Amino acid sequence: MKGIRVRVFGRVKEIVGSDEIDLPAGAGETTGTVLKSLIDRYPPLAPWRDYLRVAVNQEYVPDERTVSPGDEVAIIPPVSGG
Amino acid sequence: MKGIRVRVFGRVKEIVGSDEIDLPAGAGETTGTVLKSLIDRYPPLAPWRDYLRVAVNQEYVPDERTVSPGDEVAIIPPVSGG
Amino acid sequence: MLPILVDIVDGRIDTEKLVAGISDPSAGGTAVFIGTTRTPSGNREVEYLEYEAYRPMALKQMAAIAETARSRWPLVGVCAVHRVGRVGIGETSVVIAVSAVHRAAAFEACRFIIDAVKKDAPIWKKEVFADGHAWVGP
Amino acid sequence: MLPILVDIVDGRIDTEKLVAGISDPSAGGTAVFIGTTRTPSGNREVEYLEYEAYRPMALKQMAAIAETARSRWPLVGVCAVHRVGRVGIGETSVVIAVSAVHRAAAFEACRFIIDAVKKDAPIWKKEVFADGHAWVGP
Repeated sequence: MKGIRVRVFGRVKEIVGSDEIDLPAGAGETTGTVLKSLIDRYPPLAPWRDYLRVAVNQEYVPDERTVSPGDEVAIIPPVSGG
Repeated sequence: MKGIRVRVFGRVKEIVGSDEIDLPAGAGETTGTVLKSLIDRYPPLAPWRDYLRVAVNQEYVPDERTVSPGDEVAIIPPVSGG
Repeated sequence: MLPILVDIVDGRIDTEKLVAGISDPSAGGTAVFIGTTRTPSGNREVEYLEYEAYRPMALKQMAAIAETARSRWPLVGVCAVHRVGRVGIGETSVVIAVSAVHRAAAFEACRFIIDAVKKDAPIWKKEVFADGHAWVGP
Repeated sequence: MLPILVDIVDGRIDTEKLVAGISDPSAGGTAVFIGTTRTPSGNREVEYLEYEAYRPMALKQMAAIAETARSRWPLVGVCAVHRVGRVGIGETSVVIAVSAVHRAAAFEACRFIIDAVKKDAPIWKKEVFADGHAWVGP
Protein backbone atom coordinates (compact mmCIF):
# COMPACT_ATOMS: atom_id res chain seq x y z
CA MET A 1 0.00 0.00 0.00
CA LYS A 2 1.58 3.27 -1.10
CA GLY A 3 1.15 6.30 1.11
CA ILE A 4 0.15 9.83 0.29
CA ARG A 5 2.62 12.47 1.27
CA VAL A 6 0.96 15.55 2.78
CA ARG A 7 2.67 18.91 3.25
CA VAL A 8 1.64 20.94 6.27
CA PHE A 9 2.28 24.54 7.30
CA GLY A 10 1.91 27.05 10.08
CA ARG A 11 0.02 25.90 13.12
CA VAL A 12 -0.72 22.54 11.51
CA LYS A 13 2.99 21.96 11.08
CA GLU A 14 3.48 22.85 14.73
CA ILE A 15 0.85 20.37 15.85
CA VAL A 16 2.13 17.63 13.55
CA GLY A 17 5.74 18.34 14.47
CA SER A 18 7.02 18.01 10.90
CA ASP A 19 6.54 19.78 7.57
CA GLU A 20 5.31 16.68 5.82
CA ILE A 21 3.76 13.40 6.75
CA ASP A 22 3.02 10.17 4.91
CA LEU A 23 -0.50 8.88 5.37
CA PRO A 24 -1.34 5.30 4.49
CA ALA A 25 -3.70 5.32 1.53
CA GLY A 26 -6.14 2.73 0.22
CA ALA A 27 -7.96 2.92 -3.09
CA GLY A 28 -10.38 5.82 -3.55
CA GLU A 29 -8.69 8.31 -1.28
CA THR A 30 -10.08 11.82 -1.54
CA THR A 31 -9.15 15.22 -0.15
CA GLY A 32 -11.81 14.53 2.49
CA THR A 33 -10.42 11.16 3.58
CA VAL A 34 -6.88 12.58 3.69
CA LEU A 35 -8.01 15.39 5.95
CA LYS A 36 -9.94 12.96 8.14
CA SER A 37 -6.94 10.61 8.45
CA LEU A 38 -4.73 13.51 9.44
CA ILE A 39 -7.14 14.75 12.10
CA ASP A 40 -7.67 11.22 13.43
CA ARG A 41 -3.95 10.86 13.81
CA TYR A 42 -3.49 14.34 15.35
CA PRO A 43 -6.59 15.08 17.44
CA PRO A 44 -5.39 18.61 18.39
CA LEU A 45 -6.16 19.49 14.76
CA ALA A 46 -9.87 18.80 15.25
CA PRO A 47 -10.83 22.36 16.31
CA TRP A 48 -9.26 23.62 13.08
CA ARG A 49 -11.17 21.25 10.82
CA ASP A 50 -13.50 23.89 9.38
CA TYR A 51 -10.65 26.31 8.78
CA LEU A 52 -8.39 24.01 6.79
CA ARG A 53 -8.25 24.18 3.01
CA VAL A 54 -6.72 21.44 0.91
CA ALA A 55 -4.51 22.04 -2.11
CA VAL A 56 -3.64 19.39 -4.65
CA ASN A 57 -0.74 20.01 -6.97
CA GLN A 58 -0.50 23.60 -5.68
CA GLU A 59 -4.10 24.52 -6.43
CA TYR A 60 -6.92 24.92 -3.94
CA VAL A 61 -9.47 22.14 -4.20
CA PRO A 62 -12.73 23.59 -2.96
CA ASP A 63 -14.76 20.44 -3.56
CA GLU A 64 -13.81 16.91 -2.63
CA ARG A 65 -11.76 15.10 -5.25
CA THR A 66 -9.78 11.91 -5.61
CA VAL A 67 -6.11 12.02 -4.74
CA SER A 68 -3.46 9.56 -5.82
CA PRO A 69 -0.06 8.87 -4.30
CA GLY A 70 1.70 10.96 -6.99
CA ASP A 71 -0.28 14.08 -6.14
CA GLU A 72 1.22 16.90 -4.09
CA VAL A 73 -1.30 17.30 -1.28
CA ALA A 74 -1.07 20.23 1.13
CA ILE A 75 -3.11 21.29 4.13
CA ILE A 76 -3.57 25.06 4.17
CA PRO A 77 -4.47 26.58 7.54
CA PRO A 78 -5.92 30.10 7.55
CA VAL A 79 -3.47 32.26 5.63
CA SER A 80 -2.14 35.50 7.10
CA GLY A 81 0.31 36.97 4.62
CA GLY A 82 0.69 40.70 4.13
CA MET B 1 -5.88 106.00 -6.80
CA LYS B 2 -4.10 102.90 -5.55
CA GLY B 3 -3.96 99.85 -7.76
CA ILE B 4 -4.62 96.21 -7.04
CA ARG B 5 -1.78 93.83 -7.72
CA VAL B 6 -2.92 90.63 -9.39
CA ARG B 7 -0.79 87.49 -9.67
CA VAL B 8 -1.26 85.37 -12.76
CA PHE B 9 -0.13 81.87 -13.70
CA GLY B 10 0.10 79.34 -16.48
CA ARG B 11 -1.60 80.28 -19.71
CA VAL B 12 -2.89 83.53 -18.21
CA LYS B 13 0.66 84.54 -17.41
CA GLU B 14 1.61 83.74 -20.98
CA ILE B 15 -1.17 85.92 -22.38
CA VAL B 16 -0.45 88.77 -19.98
CA GLY B 17 3.29 88.48 -20.52
CA SER B 18 4.15 88.92 -16.85
CA ASP B 19 3.55 87.09 -13.58
CA GLU B 20 1.82 90.02 -11.98
CA ILE B 21 0.01 93.12 -13.07
CA ASP B 22 -1.27 96.25 -11.32
CA LEU B 23 -4.86 97.11 -12.13
CA PRO B 24 -6.17 100.60 -11.36
CA ALA B 25 -8.81 100.28 -8.67
CA GLY B 26 -11.65 102.56 -7.62
CA ALA B 27 -13.79 102.15 -4.54
CA GLY B 28 -15.89 98.98 -4.28
CA GLU B 29 -13.70 96.71 -6.35
CA THR B 30 -14.70 93.05 -6.20
CA THR B 31 -13.26 89.80 -7.47
CA GLY B 32 -15.68 90.19 -10.38
CA THR B 33 -14.59 93.69 -11.34
CA VAL B 34 -10.93 92.70 -11.09
CA LEU B 35 -11.50 89.78 -13.44
CA LYS B 36 -13.46 91.99 -15.82
CA SER B 37 -10.74 94.67 -15.85
CA LEU B 38 -8.12 92.05 -16.59
CA ILE B 39 -10.08 90.56 -19.47
CA ASP B 40 -10.89 94.02 -20.87
CA ARG B 41 -7.21 94.77 -20.87
CA TYR B 42 -6.20 91.39 -22.34
CA PRO B 43 -8.97 90.31 -24.73
CA PRO B 44 -7.30 86.95 -25.53
CA LEU B 45 -8.31 85.96 -21.99
CA ALA B 46 -12.02 86.22 -22.85
CA PRO B 47 -12.44 82.58 -23.99
CA TRP B 48 -11.07 81.49 -20.62
CA ARG B 49 -13.44 83.61 -18.55
CA ASP B 50 -15.59 80.69 -17.34
CA TYR B 51 -12.54 78.62 -16.46
CA LEU B 52 -10.78 81.16 -14.27
CA ARG B 53 -11.00 80.97 -10.49
CA VAL B 54 -10.03 83.87 -8.28
CA ALA B 55 -8.08 83.50 -5.03
CA VAL B 56 -7.77 86.24 -2.44
CA ASN B 57 -5.06 85.93 0.19
CA GLN B 58 -4.31 82.41 -1.05
CA GLU B 59 -7.83 81.08 -0.67
CA TYR B 60 -10.30 80.35 -3.43
CA VAL B 61 -13.18 82.84 -3.45
CA PRO B 62 -16.11 81.02 -5.02
CA ASP B 63 -18.54 83.93 -4.62
CA GLU B 64 -17.90 87.55 -5.46
CA ARG B 65 -16.36 89.55 -2.65
CA THR B 66 -14.79 92.96 -2.12
CA VAL B 67 -11.07 93.28 -2.64
CA SER B 68 -8.84 96.03 -1.30
CA PRO B 69 -5.39 97.13 -2.46
CA GLY B 70 -3.70 95.22 0.38
CA ASP B 71 -5.21 91.89 -0.65
CA GLU B 72 -3.21 89.28 -2.53
CA VAL B 73 -5.36 88.59 -5.56
CA ALA B 74 -4.54 85.71 -7.92
CA ILE B 75 -6.16 84.44 -11.11
CA ILE B 76 -6.16 80.65 -11.17
CA PRO B 77 -6.54 79.07 -14.61
CA PRO B 78 -7.56 75.39 -14.74
CA VAL B 79 -5.07 73.52 -12.58
CA SER B 80 -3.21 70.47 -13.88
CA GLY B 81 -0.87 69.30 -11.16
CA GLY B 82 -0.10 65.65 -10.62
CA MET C 1 0.22 60.43 15.00
CA LEU C 2 3.06 61.85 12.93
CA PRO C 3 3.16 65.43 11.64
CA ILE C 4 1.85 66.04 8.13
CA LEU C 5 4.57 66.74 5.58
CA VAL C 6 3.74 68.79 2.49
CA ASP C 7 6.31 70.28 0.19
CA ILE C 8 6.93 71.69 -3.27
CA VAL C 9 10.41 70.95 -4.51
CA ASP C 10 12.53 71.96 -7.47
CA GLY C 11 14.50 68.75 -7.84
CA ARG C 12 14.13 65.00 -7.79
CA ILE C 13 11.67 63.54 -5.26
CA ASP C 14 13.16 60.85 -3.03
CA THR C 15 10.17 58.54 -2.59
CA GLU C 16 12.02 56.08 -0.35
CA LYS C 17 12.92 58.84 2.09
CA LEU C 18 9.34 60.14 2.18
CA VAL C 19 7.97 56.66 2.84
CA ALA C 20 10.51 56.19 5.63
CA GLY C 21 9.36 59.48 7.10
CA ILE C 22 5.80 58.26 7.60
CA SER C 23 6.71 54.80 8.84
CA ASP C 24 5.90 53.97 12.43
CA PRO C 25 5.70 50.76 14.49
CA SER C 26 1.94 51.30 14.81
CA ALA C 27 1.39 51.38 11.03
CA GLY C 28 0.57 48.16 9.21
CA GLY C 29 0.10 49.54 5.73
CA THR C 30 1.36 52.37 3.60
CA ALA C 31 -0.31 53.39 0.35
CA VAL C 32 1.78 55.44 -2.02
CA PHE C 33 0.86 57.19 -5.22
CA ILE C 34 3.70 58.13 -7.54
CA GLY C 35 2.80 60.36 -10.46
CA THR C 36 5.21 60.19 -13.35
CA THR C 37 5.39 62.26 -16.49
CA ARG C 38 4.44 60.41 -19.61
CA THR C 39 4.49 60.50 -23.36
CA PRO C 40 2.78 60.52 -25.82
CA SER C 41 0.02 63.05 -25.15
CA GLY C 42 -2.75 62.35 -27.62
CA ASN C 43 -0.56 61.46 -30.57
CA ARG C 44 2.25 63.94 -29.92
CA GLU C 45 5.59 62.95 -28.41
CA VAL C 46 6.29 64.95 -25.28
CA GLU C 47 9.93 65.93 -24.76
CA TYR C 48 9.55 67.03 -21.14
CA LEU C 49 7.11 68.77 -18.83
CA GLU C 50 7.35 72.09 -17.11
CA TYR C 51 5.45 72.55 -13.85
CA GLU C 52 4.58 75.85 -12.24
CA ALA C 53 2.99 76.45 -8.84
CA TYR C 54 1.50 79.33 -6.93
CA ARG C 55 3.71 78.05 -4.19
CA PRO C 56 2.34 79.51 -0.92
CA MET C 57 -1.26 78.81 -1.88
CA ALA C 58 -0.44 75.34 -3.19
CA LEU C 59 1.28 74.48 0.10
CA LYS C 60 -1.75 75.74 2.04
CA GLN C 61 -4.11 73.73 -0.14
CA MET C 62 -2.05 70.58 0.15
CA ALA C 63 -1.85 70.95 3.93
CA ALA C 64 -5.60 71.53 4.15
CA ILE C 65 -6.28 68.46 1.98
CA ALA C 66 -3.98 66.33 4.14
CA GLU C 67 -5.70 67.60 7.31
CA THR C 68 -9.08 66.76 5.84
CA ALA C 69 -7.86 63.23 5.06
CA ARG C 70 -6.58 62.82 8.59
CA SER C 71 -9.91 63.92 10.00
CA ARG C 72 -11.79 61.42 7.82
CA TRP C 73 -9.61 58.33 8.21
CA PRO C 74 -7.56 56.97 11.12
CA LEU C 75 -4.09 57.67 9.73
CA VAL C 76 -0.60 57.48 11.15
CA GLY C 77 1.45 59.57 8.72
CA VAL C 78 0.65 61.69 5.68
CA CYS C 79 3.01 63.14 3.13
CA ALA C 80 2.35 65.03 -0.12
CA VAL C 81 5.19 66.39 -2.24
CA HIS C 82 4.97 67.96 -5.69
CA ARG C 83 7.86 68.82 -7.95
CA VAL C 84 7.97 71.97 -10.08
CA GLY C 85 10.19 73.16 -12.92
CA ARG C 86 11.38 70.96 -15.74
CA VAL C 87 10.59 67.26 -15.27
CA GLY C 88 11.85 64.70 -17.78
CA ILE C 89 9.66 61.91 -19.12
CA GLY C 90 9.26 59.02 -16.68
CA GLU C 91 10.38 61.12 -13.74
CA THR C 92 8.32 61.55 -10.61
CA SER C 93 6.26 64.73 -10.44
CA VAL C 94 4.22 64.00 -7.32
CA VAL C 95 4.24 61.57 -4.41
CA ILE C 96 1.44 61.01 -1.92
CA ALA C 97 2.20 58.57 0.91
CA VAL C 98 -0.17 57.61 3.68
CA SER C 99 0.42 55.14 6.50
CA ALA C 100 -2.32 53.70 8.67
CA VAL C 101 -2.91 50.87 11.08
CA HIS C 102 -5.05 49.17 8.44
CA ARG C 103 -4.71 49.26 4.69
CA ALA C 104 -8.25 50.31 3.73
CA ALA C 105 -7.78 53.72 5.35
CA ALA C 106 -4.35 54.13 3.76
CA PHE C 107 -5.68 53.39 0.26
CA GLU C 108 -8.77 55.55 0.56
CA ALA C 109 -6.94 58.53 2.03
CA CYS C 110 -4.14 58.31 -0.55
CA ARG C 111 -6.64 58.30 -3.38
CA PHE C 112 -8.59 61.17 -1.83
CA ILE C 113 -5.45 63.27 -1.46
CA ILE C 114 -4.15 62.86 -5.01
CA ASP C 115 -7.63 63.47 -6.44
CA ALA C 116 -8.00 66.65 -4.35
CA VAL C 117 -4.49 67.88 -5.13
CA LYS C 118 -5.11 67.47 -8.84
CA LYS C 119 -8.44 69.26 -8.56
CA ASP C 120 -7.53 72.17 -6.29
CA ALA C 121 -3.82 72.74 -5.79
CA PRO C 122 -2.75 75.74 -7.90
CA ILE C 123 -0.17 73.86 -9.92
CA TRP C 124 0.06 73.78 -13.70
CA LYS C 125 1.93 71.72 -16.22
CA LYS C 126 2.75 72.32 -19.80
CA GLU C 127 3.83 69.65 -22.21
CA VAL C 128 6.80 70.62 -24.30
CA PHE C 129 7.04 69.16 -27.80
CA ALA C 130 9.78 69.44 -30.40
CA ASP C 131 7.83 72.27 -32.05
CA GLY C 132 5.95 74.04 -29.29
CA HIS C 133 4.16 73.53 -26.03
CA ALA C 134 0.67 73.17 -24.60
CA TRP C 135 -0.76 73.87 -21.16
CA VAL C 136 -2.60 70.82 -19.97
CA GLY C 137 -6.31 71.33 -19.35
CA PRO C 138 -9.44 72.51 -21.09
CA MET D 1 2.97 46.01 -21.38
CA LEU D 2 5.71 44.95 -19.02
CA PRO D 3 6.11 41.41 -17.69
CA ILE D 4 4.54 40.62 -14.33
CA LEU D 5 7.05 40.24 -11.51
CA VAL D 6 6.17 38.09 -8.51
CA ASP D 7 8.65 36.90 -5.95
CA ILE D 8 9.10 35.56 -2.45
CA VAL D 9 12.32 36.71 -0.87
CA ASP D 10 14.23 35.92 2.29
CA GLY D 11 15.77 39.34 2.85
CA ARG D 12 14.95 43.03 2.72
CA ILE D 13 12.59 44.21 -0.04
CA ASP D 14 13.97 47.08 -2.12
CA THR D 15 10.78 49.02 -2.88
CA GLU D 16 12.54 51.69 -4.92
CA LYS D 17 13.99 49.09 -7.25
CA LEU D 18 10.63 47.36 -7.69
CA VAL D 19 8.92 50.65 -8.51
CA ALA D 20 11.65 51.44 -11.03
CA GLY D 21 11.06 48.04 -12.59
CA ILE D 22 7.45 48.83 -13.45
CA SER D 23 8.05 52.38 -14.62
CA ASP D 24 7.51 53.12 -18.28
CA PRO D 25 7.13 56.28 -20.37
CA SER D 26 3.52 55.31 -21.06
CA ALA D 27 2.60 55.14 -17.35
CA GLY D 28 1.21 58.21 -15.62
CA GLY D 29 0.56 56.78 -12.21
CA THR D 30 1.93 54.10 -9.95
CA ALA D 31 0.10 52.87 -6.87
CA VAL D 32 2.17 51.08 -4.29
CA PHE D 33 1.15 49.22 -1.18
CA ILE D 34 3.84 48.61 1.41
CA GLY D 35 2.92 46.27 4.23
CA THR D 36 5.01 46.69 7.36
CA THR D 37 5.12 44.64 10.50
CA ARG D 38 3.64 46.35 13.50
CA THR D 39 3.32 46.26 17.23
CA PRO D 40 1.40 46.01 19.51
CA SER D 41 -0.96 43.20 18.58
CA GLY D 42 -4.02 43.54 20.76
CA ASN D 43 -2.26 44.69 23.91
CA ARG D 44 0.89 42.55 23.56
CA GLU D 45 4.21 43.93 22.41
CA VAL D 46 5.45 42.04 19.35
CA GLU D 47 9.22 41.51 19.20
CA TYR D 48 9.34 40.39 15.58
CA LEU D 49 7.36 38.38 13.03
CA GLU D 50 8.17 35.12 11.38
CA TYR D 51 6.68 34.45 7.94
CA GLU D 52 6.36 31.07 6.29
CA ALA D 53 5.21 30.32 2.74
CA TYR D 54 4.26 27.29 0.70
CA ARG D 55 6.58 28.83 -1.80
CA PRO D 56 5.74 27.25 -5.19
CA MET D 57 2.00 27.51 -4.61
CA ALA D 58 2.26 31.05 -3.23
CA LEU D 59 4.19 32.11 -6.33
CA LYS D 60 1.55 30.53 -8.57
CA GLN D 61 -1.25 32.23 -6.65
CA MET D 62 0.45 35.61 -6.75
CA ALA D 63 1.07 35.28 -10.49
CA ALA D 64 -2.56 34.27 -11.08
CA ILE D 65 -3.81 37.21 -9.01
CA ALA D 66 -1.58 39.61 -10.93
CA GLU D 67 -2.81 38.18 -14.24
CA THR D 68 -6.40 38.59 -13.13
CA ALA D 69 -5.70 42.23 -12.26
CA ARG D 70 -4.13 42.81 -15.64
CA SER D 71 -7.14 41.31 -17.37
CA ARG D 72 -9.53 43.57 -15.41
CA TRP D 73 -7.71 46.90 -15.62
CA PRO D 74 -5.54 48.51 -18.29
CA LEU D 75 -2.17 48.22 -16.55
CA VAL D 76 1.38 48.84 -17.63
CA GLY D 77 3.43 46.99 -15.00
CA VAL D 78 2.59 44.78 -12.03
CA CYS D 79 4.84 43.61 -9.25
CA ALA D 80 4.10 41.64 -6.07
CA VAL D 81 6.84 40.61 -3.67
CA HIS D 82 6.48 39.01 -0.26
CA ARG D 83 9.19 38.48 2.29
CA VAL D 84 9.46 35.36 4.45
CA GLY D 85 11.53 34.43 7.49
CA ARG D 86 12.14 36.74 10.41
CA VAL D 87 10.97 40.32 9.83
CA GLY D 88 11.65 42.99 12.43
CA ILE D 89 9.02 45.49 13.56
CA GLY D 90 8.53 48.33 11.07
CA GLU D 91 10.18 46.41 8.26
CA THR D 92 8.51 45.74 4.94
CA SER D 93 6.88 42.33 4.59
CA VAL D 94 5.09 42.84 1.27
CA VAL D 95 5.11 45.28 -1.64
CA ILE D 96 2.52 45.51 -4.39
CA ALA D 97 3.26 48.03 -7.14
CA VAL D 98 1.08 48.72 -10.15
CA SER D 99 1.64 51.26 -12.91
CA ALA D 100 -1.02 52.38 -15.36
CA VAL D 101 -1.70 55.14 -17.83
CA HIS D 102 -4.29 56.54 -15.43
CA ARG D 103 -4.31 56.48 -11.67
CA ALA D 104 -7.77 55.00 -11.05
CA ALA D 105 -6.74 51.68 -12.59
CA ALA D 106 -3.46 51.67 -10.66
CA PHE D 107 -5.22 52.24 -7.32
CA GLU D 108 -7.98 49.72 -7.93
CA ALA D 109 -5.66 46.99 -9.18
CA CYS D 110 -3.18 47.54 -6.35
CA ARG D 111 -5.94 47.23 -3.77
CA PHE D 112 -7.36 44.16 -5.49
CA ILE D 113 -3.98 42.44 -5.52
CA ILE D 114 -3.09 43.00 -1.87
CA ASP D 115 -6.59 41.95 -0.81
CA ALA D 116 -6.37 38.77 -2.88
CA VAL D 117 -2.83 37.96 -1.77
CA LYS D 118 -3.86 38.28 1.87
CA LYS D 119 -6.90 36.12 1.27
CA ASP D 120 -5.44 33.35 -0.89
CA ALA D 121 -1.64 33.21 -1.01
CA PRO D 122 -0.46 30.35 1.23
CA ILE D 123 1.67 32.52 3.49
CA TRP D 124 1.50 32.60 7.27
CA LYS D 125 2.86 34.85 9.94
CA LYS D 126 3.37 34.33 13.60
CA GLU D 127 3.90 37.09 16.07
CA VAL D 128 6.73 36.47 18.47
CA PHE D 129 6.45 37.94 21.96
CA ALA D 130 8.94 37.98 24.81
CA ASP D 131 7.19 34.93 26.31
CA GLY D 132 5.81 32.96 23.37
CA HIS D 133 4.31 33.26 19.93
CA ALA D 134 0.96 33.21 18.16
CA TRP D 135 -0.03 32.37 14.60
CA VAL D 136 -2.09 35.20 13.21
CA GLY D 137 -5.63 34.28 12.23
CA PRO D 138 -8.76 32.72 13.67
